[in-house]
Amino acid sequence: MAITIKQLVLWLETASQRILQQKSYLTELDQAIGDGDHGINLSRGFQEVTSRIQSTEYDDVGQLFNAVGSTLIQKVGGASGPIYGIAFVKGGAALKGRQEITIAEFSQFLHQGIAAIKSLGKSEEGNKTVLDVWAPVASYLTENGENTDWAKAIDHCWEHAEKTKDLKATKGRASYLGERSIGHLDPGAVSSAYLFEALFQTLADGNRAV
Amino acid sequence: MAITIKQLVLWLETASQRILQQKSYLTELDQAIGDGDHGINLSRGFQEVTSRIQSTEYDDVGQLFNAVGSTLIQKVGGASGPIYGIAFVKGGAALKGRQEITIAEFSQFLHQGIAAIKSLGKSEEGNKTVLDVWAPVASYLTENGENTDWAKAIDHCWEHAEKTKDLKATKGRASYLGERSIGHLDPGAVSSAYLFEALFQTLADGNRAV
Amino acid sequence: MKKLINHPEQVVRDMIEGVVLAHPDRLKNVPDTSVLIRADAPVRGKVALVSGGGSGHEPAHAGYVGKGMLDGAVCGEVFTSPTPDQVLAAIKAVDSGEGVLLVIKNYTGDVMNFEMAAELAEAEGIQVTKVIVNDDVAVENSTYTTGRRGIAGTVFVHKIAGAQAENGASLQDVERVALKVIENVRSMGMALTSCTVPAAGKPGFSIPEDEMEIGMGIHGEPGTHRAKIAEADSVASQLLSLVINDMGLQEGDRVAVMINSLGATPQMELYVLNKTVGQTLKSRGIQVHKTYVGEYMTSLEMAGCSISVLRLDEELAELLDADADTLGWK
Amino acid sequence: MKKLINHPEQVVRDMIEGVVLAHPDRLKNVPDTSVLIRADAPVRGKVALVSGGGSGHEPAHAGYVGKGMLDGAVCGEVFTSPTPDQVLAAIKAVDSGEGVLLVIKNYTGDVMNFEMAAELAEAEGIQVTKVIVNDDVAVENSTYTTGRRGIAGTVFVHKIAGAQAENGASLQDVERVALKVIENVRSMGMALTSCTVPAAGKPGFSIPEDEMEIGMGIHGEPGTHRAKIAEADSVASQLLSLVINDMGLQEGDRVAVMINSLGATPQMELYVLNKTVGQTLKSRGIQVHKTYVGEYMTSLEMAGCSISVLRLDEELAELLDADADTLGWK
Ligand SMILES: Nc1ncnc2c1ncn2[C@@H]1O[C@H](COP(=O)(O)OP(=O)(O)O)[C@@H](O)[C@H]1O
Ligand SMILES: Nc1ncnc2c1ncn2[C@@H]1O[C@H](COP(=O)(O)OP(=O)(O)O)[C@@H](O)[C@H]1O
Ligand SMILES: [Mg+2]
Ligand SMILES: [Mg+2]
Ligand SMILES: [Mg+2]
Ligand SMILES: [Mg+2]
Repeated sequence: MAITIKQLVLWLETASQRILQQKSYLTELDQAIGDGDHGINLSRGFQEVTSRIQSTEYDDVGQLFNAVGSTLIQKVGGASGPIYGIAFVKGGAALKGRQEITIAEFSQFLHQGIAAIKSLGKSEEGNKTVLDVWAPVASYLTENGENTDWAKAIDHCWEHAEKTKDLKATKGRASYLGERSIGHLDPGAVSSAYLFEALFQTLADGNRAV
Repeated sequence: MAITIKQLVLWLETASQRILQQKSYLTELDQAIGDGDHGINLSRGFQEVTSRIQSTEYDDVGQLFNAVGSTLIQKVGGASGPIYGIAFVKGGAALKGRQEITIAEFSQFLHQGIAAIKSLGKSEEGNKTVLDVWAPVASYLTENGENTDWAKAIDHCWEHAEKTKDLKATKGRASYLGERSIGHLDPGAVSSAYLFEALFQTLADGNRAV
Repeated sequence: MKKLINHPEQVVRDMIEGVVLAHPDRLKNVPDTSVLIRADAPVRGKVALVSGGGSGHEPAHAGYVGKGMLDGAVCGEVFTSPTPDQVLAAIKAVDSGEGVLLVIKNYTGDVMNFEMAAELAEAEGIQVTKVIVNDDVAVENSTYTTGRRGIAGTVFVHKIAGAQAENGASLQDVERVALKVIENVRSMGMALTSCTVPAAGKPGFSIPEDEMEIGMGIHGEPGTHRAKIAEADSVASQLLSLVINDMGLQEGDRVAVMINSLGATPQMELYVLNKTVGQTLKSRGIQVHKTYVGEYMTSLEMAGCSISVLRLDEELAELLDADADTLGWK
Repeated sequence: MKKLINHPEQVVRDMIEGVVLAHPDRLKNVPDTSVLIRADAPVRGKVALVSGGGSGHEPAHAGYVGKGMLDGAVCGEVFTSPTPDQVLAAIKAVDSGEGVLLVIKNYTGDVMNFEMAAELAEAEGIQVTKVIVNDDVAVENSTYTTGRRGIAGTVFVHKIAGAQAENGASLQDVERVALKVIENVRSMGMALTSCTVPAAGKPGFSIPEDEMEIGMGIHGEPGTHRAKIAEADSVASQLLSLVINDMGLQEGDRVAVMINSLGATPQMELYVLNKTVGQTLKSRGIQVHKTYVGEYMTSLEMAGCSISVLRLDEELAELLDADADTLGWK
């Protein structure tokens, strides 16, 4: 099964909508252990992503992801802007010239994005960040490949977002709280879960439609 | 009947206590139509009055009133400091050398104090100020003289304090409110009522004791 | 009451000690008083300026003591005019023989206490002149009432009369420019929240969450009316047009503007207000010579602002621009 | 939400327009950016300094743009680090060819965004050096975490490195003094109330009426602990001893002190705090070279304060005392 560029555009639009809907919720999560702007930041950025990808015809996944990543870098700010942005920019670099990609290639994109996040953020899985959703999602896709059950994948990513509750933050703003960050969801992990949920839904719908 | 200097000292001590007890109430009245410091100001001043008159033996009413007035001027501040203070200083001037005074002389003291307040404050009865208690009290004492019924005098002064509710302030801080000052008691009128209530109680007790 | 203080009755005393510890090079405290004066006072050959009033308006007035502005500030209890003996102590401490100008905000208490002090000082042979600032257009102006209040516009009097004194002008001439400023300055304020006098321990009043008070005084005196809270644009326009109309500002006039925070309102919001103020004045052909944005005349921790406009002529503009070295003026 | 703003999303834009309207003689806005630079930038022959971060900390950082301090400030969204393209625009607008020093407060977002910008600028052939300020002793310092936050002590970096740049020093030498300041400055804050990010529309948290939060960050990040509200004396002593101990201050040391308001806390309370701070330092034999009291690094309308101490040597003291002409430094 291939993921078409159309599906990727639809994914990003869906994800933008979802993040905009959840703006207050994400901001509240950030108020608890950060500075209360995560929902505001990401919504601003993804709204720009939507308007940018809607005003251009893309026939190159690499270009699409680069546009998404650089828009996020230029419009989000804070920690999440560079983190999300760099993942798309660096992860998407290998997909230049492609009009559609395989699941395996998408997992590859995620793995490279994760490496970029780690290098920029000096962070690892377990630090209570976006990585605690991105990494398990990437592994899940790599393992299950074409056989991925989208509904289960959605559960999988939310499980991992939920698990950030038990983690002690050691990177990002929540790390100032130390032990007291335990018991709270990481806002970036939750926004990442919305992002991937939107992907899996899009793919599930696409498969049904096919 | 004569009012002894001892009675006057007792009056001022009682009045100080009463004003200290009513500090919050007077402040609340001032919060409604002023700046919320009348109780604080007067308490500070009358506490100083008490400690000053307790640390000195007075055998001269003029000196006593001068000490009270100048203490108030130096310790109260705001509008009420000069107003109360000048009344004692100027009103008391004629009582120099006296060890006791008649009711008529006391009324005279009030009338002269009132004149001093009017001249300093550029104010008149009806402006919703201390004058709206001082003036009726002075007239009442002038009229009833030795036959004054102290209980009735107390009622009289509270009636007039109450009446300031119906007045529109045209002097002092409450005047900024214009029509909207109507319906509120004037803080200075109420503190004046405490002052004179303490006097009449002292005199009533004194008469009973005699 | 959420305040960083010790005993509420000691707050002014503590503040004064903190000021002197912080700025011994600039300010000294006249012993046993609540008076702060220039470290180099009395300044030989110079007319001295004294202002003051209740505390709680910081940086007014001690923050304006220094070269080119005031020589002394009398710090009354919170929101309470200082007493005549304190004002007298200030006058005596700063007079160099050239006379003293008292800059008084028009409140009954301030006027009476400062006037009493002036009489006492004159009795001691010191030349004293008073000017009374009444810039607040929220209050009706009538000879039958107390008249208008003095609010943030007072700071322009300190600045300009102070510059004239620094120039070596006579007491009469310093008074003349002070009066010129008073004639040409108008202000209008508003509040979003109340404030708490430390010794009172609770807020003086309360404004509902969705309302604001227009015409608020700087001691928590109620304003002209309550209204539904509005956007900065509308608030700024309202305040500004009251000021402009009252002073009859015309196309071609040259002005200085002050956007003043009452305390809790942050600079961010003041500049948002100034966007509207600056644009409005521009569009009306009024030339803004300078704009001052910040805390100039506060009201403890009240949220709100005031807008002041001063009409300038050549002389006032020059004096306004003259150097001044104080903590509160910038 | 009681704020004098228009649309919450437009607040930074509106603020910048208000700033430029107020101070056209001092500051200009790089077109289509949220960057404010010296009106005379780029200054020929001078190393340029750029700082910035989220907005809501006014006067930081645009208030420190001017002669003797910063050349440019990048104003991010409220509490949100600005994006790399904005930082790049600032770097390009102020570079005179002598290179640019970036003064970054140590937050993940700030560090990443500024570093990205630095790389982009270097790719365009501009010499860029970064220093990261981490003065907040409330946060544990460990290489396994994000490390300490940058708070009010940052302003000392602006002042001193800015003075060195104004002296004509090389980029490397400006960096050297900046690092010396960073090594020698520590701060500790506390809050009495919360604050509201305009676009969030409600307070980030809430502190019960009888409590305070010790170690509060300037973006509403929770502090080290909550405690019953205490007298100013006790609060000042607590904050000061954490700072003193952390920096190992000794008898005979010479320091500069900053008593900073987080927004709503009025000057009166800051000076009350300084009474304790000044007396404590005196009694410990520590020489206070200068004390700065006021709003230097705020957190919107939060009530609270921070205390910063900078250990001075001859060089730092001289640079601290050098002239600076900006709106926020006094
Ligand atoms: N070093 C890092 N590596 C990966 N993700 C990070 C890092 N620091 C922060 N994040 C993510 O960014 C999120 C916060 O984003 P946001 O609130 O927009 O930025 P800020 O903390 O600057 O206000 C966190 O919840 C976390 O998931
Ligand atoms: N011009 C005046 N003449 C007489 N009494 C006055 C005048 N102005 C004010 N007062 C009295 O002073 C009282 C207010 O006192 P206070 O609150 O202590 O002073 P301030 O108004 O300066 O805060 C008023 O309630 C009023 O009775
Ligand atoms: Mg955040
Ligand atoms: Mg009062
Ligand atoms: Mg008062
Ligand atoms: Mg942020």
